[in-house]
Amino acid sequence: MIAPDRLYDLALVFAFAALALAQLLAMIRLVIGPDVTDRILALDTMVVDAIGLIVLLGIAQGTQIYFEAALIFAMLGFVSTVAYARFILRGDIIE
Amino acid sequence: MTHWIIAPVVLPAMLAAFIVLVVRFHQNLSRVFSVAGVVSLLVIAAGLAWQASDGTITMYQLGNWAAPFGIVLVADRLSTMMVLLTAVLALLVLLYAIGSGWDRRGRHFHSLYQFQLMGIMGAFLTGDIFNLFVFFEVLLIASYGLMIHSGGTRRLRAGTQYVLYNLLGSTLFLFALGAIYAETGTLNMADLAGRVALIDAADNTGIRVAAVLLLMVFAIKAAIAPLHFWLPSSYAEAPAPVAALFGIMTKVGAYAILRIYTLVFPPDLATTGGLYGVWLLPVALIGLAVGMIGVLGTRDLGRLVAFSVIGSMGMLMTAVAQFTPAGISAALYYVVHSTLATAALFLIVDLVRAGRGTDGLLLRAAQPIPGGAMIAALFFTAAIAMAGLPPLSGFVGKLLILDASFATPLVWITWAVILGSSLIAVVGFSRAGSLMFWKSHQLAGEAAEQPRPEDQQGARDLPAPKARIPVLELTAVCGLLALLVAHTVLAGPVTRYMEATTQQLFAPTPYIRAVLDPPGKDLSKDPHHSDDAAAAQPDGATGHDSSDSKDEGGH
Amino acid sequence: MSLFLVVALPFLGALLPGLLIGAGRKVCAGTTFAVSLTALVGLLSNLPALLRGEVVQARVDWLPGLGMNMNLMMDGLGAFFASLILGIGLLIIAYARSYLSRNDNMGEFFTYLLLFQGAMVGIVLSDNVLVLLVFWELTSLSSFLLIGYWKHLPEGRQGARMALTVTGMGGLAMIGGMLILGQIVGSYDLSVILQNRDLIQADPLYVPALILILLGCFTKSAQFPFHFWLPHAMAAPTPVSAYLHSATMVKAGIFLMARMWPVLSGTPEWFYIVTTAGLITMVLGAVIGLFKHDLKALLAFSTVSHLGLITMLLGTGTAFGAMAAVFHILNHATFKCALFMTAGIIDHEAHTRDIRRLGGLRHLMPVTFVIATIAALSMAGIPLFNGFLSKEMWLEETTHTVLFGPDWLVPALATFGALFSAAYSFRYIGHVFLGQQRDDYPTQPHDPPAGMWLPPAFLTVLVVLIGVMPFLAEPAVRFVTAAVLGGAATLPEAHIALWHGVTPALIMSIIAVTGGLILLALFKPLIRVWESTPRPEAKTIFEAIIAACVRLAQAVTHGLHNGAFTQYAGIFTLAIIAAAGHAWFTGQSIAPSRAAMPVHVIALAGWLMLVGATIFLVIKHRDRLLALIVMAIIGLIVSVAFAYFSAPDLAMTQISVEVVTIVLLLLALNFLPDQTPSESSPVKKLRDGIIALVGGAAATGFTYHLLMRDFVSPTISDYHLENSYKGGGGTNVVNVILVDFRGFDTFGEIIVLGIAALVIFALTEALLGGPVRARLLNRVPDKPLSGDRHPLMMVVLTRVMMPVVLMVGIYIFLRGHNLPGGGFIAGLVVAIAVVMQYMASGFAWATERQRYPYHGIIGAGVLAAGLTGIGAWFTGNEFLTSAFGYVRIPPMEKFELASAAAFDLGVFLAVLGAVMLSLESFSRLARRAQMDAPEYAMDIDPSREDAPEVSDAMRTAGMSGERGTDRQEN
Amino acid sequence: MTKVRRSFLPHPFLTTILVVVWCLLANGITLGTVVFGTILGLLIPLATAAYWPDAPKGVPPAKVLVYILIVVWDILVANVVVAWIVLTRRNQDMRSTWVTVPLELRTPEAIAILAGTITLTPGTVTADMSDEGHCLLVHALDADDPAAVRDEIKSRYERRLKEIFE
Amino acid sequence: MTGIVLIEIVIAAALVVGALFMLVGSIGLLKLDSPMKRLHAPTKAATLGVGALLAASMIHAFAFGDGSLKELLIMAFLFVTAPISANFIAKVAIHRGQDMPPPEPPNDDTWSTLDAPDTRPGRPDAPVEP
Amino acid sequence: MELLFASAVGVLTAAGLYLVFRLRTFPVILGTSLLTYAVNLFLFASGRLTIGAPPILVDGVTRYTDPLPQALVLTAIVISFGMTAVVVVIALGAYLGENDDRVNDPAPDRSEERA
Ligand code: NA
Ligand code: NA
Repeated sequence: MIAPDRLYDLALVFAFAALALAQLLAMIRLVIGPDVTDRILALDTMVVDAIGLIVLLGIAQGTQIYFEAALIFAMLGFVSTVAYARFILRGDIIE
Repeated sequence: MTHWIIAPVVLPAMLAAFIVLVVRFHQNLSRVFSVAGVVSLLVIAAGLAWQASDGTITMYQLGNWAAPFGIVLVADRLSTMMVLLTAVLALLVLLYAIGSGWDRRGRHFHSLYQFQLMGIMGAFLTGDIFNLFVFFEVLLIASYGLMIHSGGTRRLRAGTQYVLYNLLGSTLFLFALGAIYAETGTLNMADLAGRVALIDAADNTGIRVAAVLLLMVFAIKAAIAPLHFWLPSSYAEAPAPVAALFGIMTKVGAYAILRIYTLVFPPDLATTGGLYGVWLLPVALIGLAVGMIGVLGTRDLGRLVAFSVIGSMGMLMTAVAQFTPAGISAALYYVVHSTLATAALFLIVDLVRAGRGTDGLLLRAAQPIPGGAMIAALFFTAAIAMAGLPPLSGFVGKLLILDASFATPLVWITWAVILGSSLIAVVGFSRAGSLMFWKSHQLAGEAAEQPRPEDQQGARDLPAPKARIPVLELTAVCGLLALLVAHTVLAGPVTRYMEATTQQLFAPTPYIRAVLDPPGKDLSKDPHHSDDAAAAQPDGATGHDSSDSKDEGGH
Repeated sequence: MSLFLVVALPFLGALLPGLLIGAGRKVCAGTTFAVSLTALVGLLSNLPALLRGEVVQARVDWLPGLGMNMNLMMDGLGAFFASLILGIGLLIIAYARSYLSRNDNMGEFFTYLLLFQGAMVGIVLSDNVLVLLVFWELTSLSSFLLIGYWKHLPEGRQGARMALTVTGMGGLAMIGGMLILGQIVGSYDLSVILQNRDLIQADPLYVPALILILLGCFTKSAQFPFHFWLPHAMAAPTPVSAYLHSATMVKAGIFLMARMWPVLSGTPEWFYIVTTAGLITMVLGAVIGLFKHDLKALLAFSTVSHLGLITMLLGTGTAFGAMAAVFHILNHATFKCALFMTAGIIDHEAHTRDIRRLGGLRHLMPVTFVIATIAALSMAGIPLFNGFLSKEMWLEETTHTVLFGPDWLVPALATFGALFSAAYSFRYIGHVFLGQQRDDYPTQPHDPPAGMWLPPAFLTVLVVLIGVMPFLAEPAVRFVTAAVLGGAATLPEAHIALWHGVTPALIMSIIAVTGGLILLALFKPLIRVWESTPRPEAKTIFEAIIAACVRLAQAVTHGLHNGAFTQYAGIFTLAIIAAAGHAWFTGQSIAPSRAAMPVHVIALAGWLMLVGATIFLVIKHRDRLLALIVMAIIGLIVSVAFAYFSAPDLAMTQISVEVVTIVLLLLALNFLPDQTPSESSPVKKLRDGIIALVGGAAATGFTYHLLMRDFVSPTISDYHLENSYKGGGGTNVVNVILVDFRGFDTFGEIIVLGIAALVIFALTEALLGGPVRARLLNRVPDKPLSGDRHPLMMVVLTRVMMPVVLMVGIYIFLRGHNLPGGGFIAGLVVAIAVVMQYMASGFAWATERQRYPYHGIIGAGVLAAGLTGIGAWFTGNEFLTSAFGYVRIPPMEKFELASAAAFDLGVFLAVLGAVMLSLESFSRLARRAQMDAPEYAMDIDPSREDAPEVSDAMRTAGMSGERGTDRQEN
Repeated sequence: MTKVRRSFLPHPFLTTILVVVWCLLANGITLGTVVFGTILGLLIPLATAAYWPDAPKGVPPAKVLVYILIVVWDILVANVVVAWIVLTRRNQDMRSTWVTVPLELRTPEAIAILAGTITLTPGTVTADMSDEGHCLLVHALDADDPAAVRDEIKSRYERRLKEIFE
Repeated sequence: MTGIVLIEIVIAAALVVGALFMLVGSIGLLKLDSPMKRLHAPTKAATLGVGALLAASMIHAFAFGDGSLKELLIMAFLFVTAPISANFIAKVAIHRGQDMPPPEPPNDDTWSTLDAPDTRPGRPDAPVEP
Repeated sequence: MELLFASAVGVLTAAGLYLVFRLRTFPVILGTSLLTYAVNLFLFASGRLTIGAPPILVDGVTRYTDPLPQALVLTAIVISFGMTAVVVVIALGAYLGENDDRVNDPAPDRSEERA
């Protein structure tokens, strides 16, 4: 039986590793594409994963300081996904 | 405490913002405010220069934070001289811009002009190296706007390259600053001087690279070969008043070299000793040669002047690179000369451009232009100055530099390049002048079909087409030339001033003391609390340490 | 009269002709004459003192630091030359008054002439070699203007440029020489230099100085091999040729050799260089002169020849030679000037200077004939004319001169030259005036008005007077010679006399005159031989050299500055790598002082992603949209890295800026091609790749080096951490640094942003006002477009999200002083909120509902920040000094009020305004023809069931109705 | 009266959301926070009123709460289901298909919520809307019967939304 | 003490669940074979993944810090924006014909994305002859 | 960790330089952006790398990372954003004028153009 505090640390390590792997897999999708649709999707995923990472960072360091950063990532990730999509759909993203 | 030091920075900035906010739709009001601002700037600059002329070094702590923790401005002889030179140039060029109507050919000319001045003034006055970067960026971005003022594909194309090149330069500047901070842990120039000296000579690679990277940054600004490539097209394509004002921008680079490499990395410093001495003089000479070869090799009058700027910067750096008192005071004399001469030439070339219309500035004959004799005479005068022929200040400057180079090991090469490139410049300028101004008479004569040259009566002095007399433009040009004459006639007192300035540069202790150890500053008294607030809240901030910081952290 | 005034008068007077030309030619010429006359009188007023044995001086400091002072002195030599310059100047002015035609700009001419005169007087009266150089170059410049005076003549322009180039080159060389002399002696004062013969001649730099100074003299005085410019300067109006190219300017080199004679002469170097050059020049000029058909060209080569003669005399280094030189300078000035004037008269009257079209003029122009004959005979060296006397002295001197071994060489060559000299002199008389009168002159010639013949007549009177009564001139010559010798040699005993008995010189003279007559008799066959002989044409060679130089300059200039940014950037990179590498490898370093941090799994993944994305970007950069997507990913990783390395503010800033940048780039990409063509060859790619990798390796190494070392001294940021709360009232130290410790940086930074927006706006205006406008309006999208510009879901979401995001922006602004955030990030967040609205319903729709001018927001932001800074002045503090305190408004808890917040508000506004103005500008570019602002927020709205498609009628109705009622009640 | 209210409180619901958001941001419910949040909650909708010209009529809070709970539950289940499918099912075994959902809803806000709900819940993504807004295009990751999916959407979500909004 | 242990276990569980869901999202992104299928994985799994992590963060804050509900805001944000992002990406997929063509809408002409603007004069996207 | 960081700076620098050497303005601008990333990271690192010590003052905490480089990088990010925006629009203007987005100017001396 693993000690509970050890379990917590392990969970953190696991979470970091899983997120790192998730990011790398998304990165692979970005590289292989094949279409720009997939790449936008990969970017969108990576932004969400990055938010997860920042949250993890906050938990690991026991601080709330990164909260606004995560919030802004969420806002801006959305805006950039829409911007790329609008570019493909309409060319002019703010027409 | 005097707030005058900061006026050359804040006044143009506030004025520019005011013009953007309030009078951007009123061209005439913009002009009035712009001129009034520059005139005030000139008065303030003269006051500062006068104040510094007895060797006083004035320091200004922004935000009342002591150096090296906050940013300081420092007014010594060198910086105030540059500020004054900028103000003088700015006024004359502004008159030209208004007279020629250049300011109306695009939007926001006056705001950008004021911001440009703010950047230049800040760069001359700041005593903090990162703040210098910020002011470089201010003056650069304003220069981008001014350079592409009124648009046009050719100008935009040149502008793209100009901006891209300077983006590389700015990147390099940041690399250098990062290295300097990583090595010394400070950004204040006076503080740097002390800390660089502390660096262990056995572990000096970092600071050496930093010193060289920084020098390269300034070399870009100063258009020293082989980092001058941004200059020809951007100066040639820039609107004339802008190009004329840009005359001072290359000097910002030279100023920064003078400042940093006498204060922070002086030539006798062991850590960085013998570092740039090896190649700065050769590259300065290469720049001089390349510039003057360009004067001969170009096919366009605008580019010709641009190349002469490169040449004159090479000449200037030849003097600076010696890092001797004689060399640097010669360089300072040459700075003033070259700034005024460059500006005059760009403005005169614009008069030619305006007269030639569609014929442009390509070096070839065209029909005589209105007021051609007058413009030719002005060009001749300015070209004499630029080529360093007597009797104008270019010659005096050249003699000073030649005389100073006698002390360097490379004296013969230096002399050969200086004199040889002078000759090339003479040939280039005379060729251009005779093509642009004299050959038009032949064209006119051929048009009149006179068989024998000496009988080409009609061709000798054609009645020039009537045109508006460009009063403001001529005022500006003649003003610049008159200043050149004054610079020549008063060479004695001027060089005495420059020698004293050089002495101040070579004995930086008063500078460092003025910045780091200012007299009459009581650092124990903390000014950063308004008395009212402290009184209203006796348990408030005054006595706080960081232990109860969380209380106020809400919003 | 002070020497200053004598020198200054012509310069000051130069202003008058140009101004007075309006008052008429007579006034103009009269004024010029009066100026010269006054200067001459002023000069002569100093004669008594001079004759008393004093050296007249005038000194004023100009640039004492350099030793360049306006010191003037007049000794015999100076007085002699100055009188010559001013005296002949008077004659030239009188002559030119008649010579110049009504269509010549006389004011301009006399202005240049007086400038030249002043410069010449300056040269001969200078007591400071640097000042002398000033005047020296001024003669080059003024003569450039005078030679090119007839701007319509290509020969004039070319001649002027050639003269300027050659004499300018000499002048530049002389600068070097004079500076060396000054360095040797320790003073640039001529009177001091002249005292130091031994010092100078013993110095190792004597020879370079000598060569450099002689280069100046030879070019100015048209000595071989620089003689070729002088004939081409003959394109100038004849008064110019007479003045500059016979009497004065070309004598400046001679003058200087005479001036420096005491210190430079007497060495083998001096002797061989000067004598040889003089002798060659003398012979060459004489031979070529004979075969020239243009009167002025003949005279020009004759001048070259005579200058060679004088040079040779100075070169011998003997006192007698110097005396002969002085005497010949005087004589040559008189007869040659007169001859040029007669040539001008003939040209003026007969409208040709071609000897082949002349002849028999003696009956038509008797006065001219007499003048020309006397002067030409003097030139030929016929007794009773002054030329004979000095030529005899020269021939005498040659017999004592031994060059390169054989003692007959110099006399023989001299006789040979003298023979040709006599021949061309006779030709000038014979082929122009004698012989058959012709009926095919271009115009029927006759004697000119008195104004034109009186000046040369006056000179011929001198020719005869000196020729017959040499004792009149002898005291002056001896006086001047004494000045030349300057104590370096004693004045020779010899006297100037018509008859010295049968000397070798006399025999040589007889041979020369007889031979000259024979040569002229054989002229026809000789000219055929001459013209069939191939010989180098100096002008062609010179022009070829210049053209080659220009081509070389063009090749260098265009090769280096070829407009290729790619090349510039490559050179930039290599230069930096080289310089930094030099600094690195000449420095020393010791082992790292810090231990490396362990690598965390997430850091490794981040590194892999960053490197992977970057490489992928490089590989796929030609797909521009893909490149932008990858850029966003790199930005994302960098932001996360900032957060990871304890920089939450940076993470937030980086990601916000990233998104705004991407939006701007996407807006731009809409106009640009979607693909970058592959243009570089594999070799170029490899080259670029190698440079890039070297740069990257250098960056890696340097970064690693710095990261592994501790600070040498504690950093200043310890103070910031310590005082952020106490002195700055905030716990977010980064923000306190930004708005307080280094608020001035931030002030500059928001100005940069504001300027950026203004530039973008101004450029958009310029584009829309220019030829690009039509193209923009009629642009066809370059790819298929989808329907549904403003999707329902997005619009609905934005209605809720934008206010929330605005609130987040306000929150981030307010907390920035104590926690991550601040005005800058808040500005970007709010800007992005507005961008969301733009993306939902379109720019036009959103802008119609929003009327804050973005210019105003920028201006207000900068003013707010600046005024906050200025506010500190009123409490007696420095710009940007902050103040803060804690306020409690019951019943709320206390909160902080800081002036830094007002500054941050300025930052906020400037950032917001700048971003929005930039977006607005892009959007204006994107507006195509017939694109109207939509009436509705969303394209498809089922609740708007029976509303027809967007139509103009509805549009108008909608506009007139209550704005915003875009849905029927249902 | 309504007009007066609209002129200073255009979107009471939005104001409520904003006050809650402010309290969440400030991380506490103190008097100062609430007062300040309310001020902002009133000012911001006023400043942005032009962008949301017309709000839907008032919504019954109880029904909204029920709807939210259902959706949250569905999301939890959906995620597990989708995760299971993603991890276990081979691509060719997935019966992914398009589903068209004819709409009875007309209020844009309601349609948007429906579309969002579809995307957030089991194996379905709202892909598009028909050109006049009467139909949603939904993509199902693994569905034997598109009609069943459509019916479930209509009965489980659209019906409730129609009750809330119309 | 046991309370803290319990909380740590809860946090650990939330962390593991959240991380797993995010990983599954990325696995799906990589594994699934058509753009529309791929769209399902990350937009769903990632939202719940971040949600669980945020829940862990909240619990952590309440247990060891000042307590915080801010995370709800991020969660709300992601939940609200994810469908819109998905909608746009799906539109891109449809527009670019990346998946099987959608069926005709039963009661309208076509799907809005496919309602490509025509180029007839007077229409917003129509070019104008110069 | 330091080596990872340093090599990341190096990779960004190399990629940035490579793109700067391309022939069209668009990749060149991307290249300058990459260089900006590189230099911002470098400048950031001049305070040395620290994990878990953001410079936000908290009671009882004494370990903070160096805040000054962060402030400098913030300034640098903002400035380079302004610069990028300007160069994008200038390059766009040049492209719209000539329908050519080459970064190299074939006729800087204008002789060919006029000939
Ligand atoms: Na002769
Ligand atoms: Na495009």
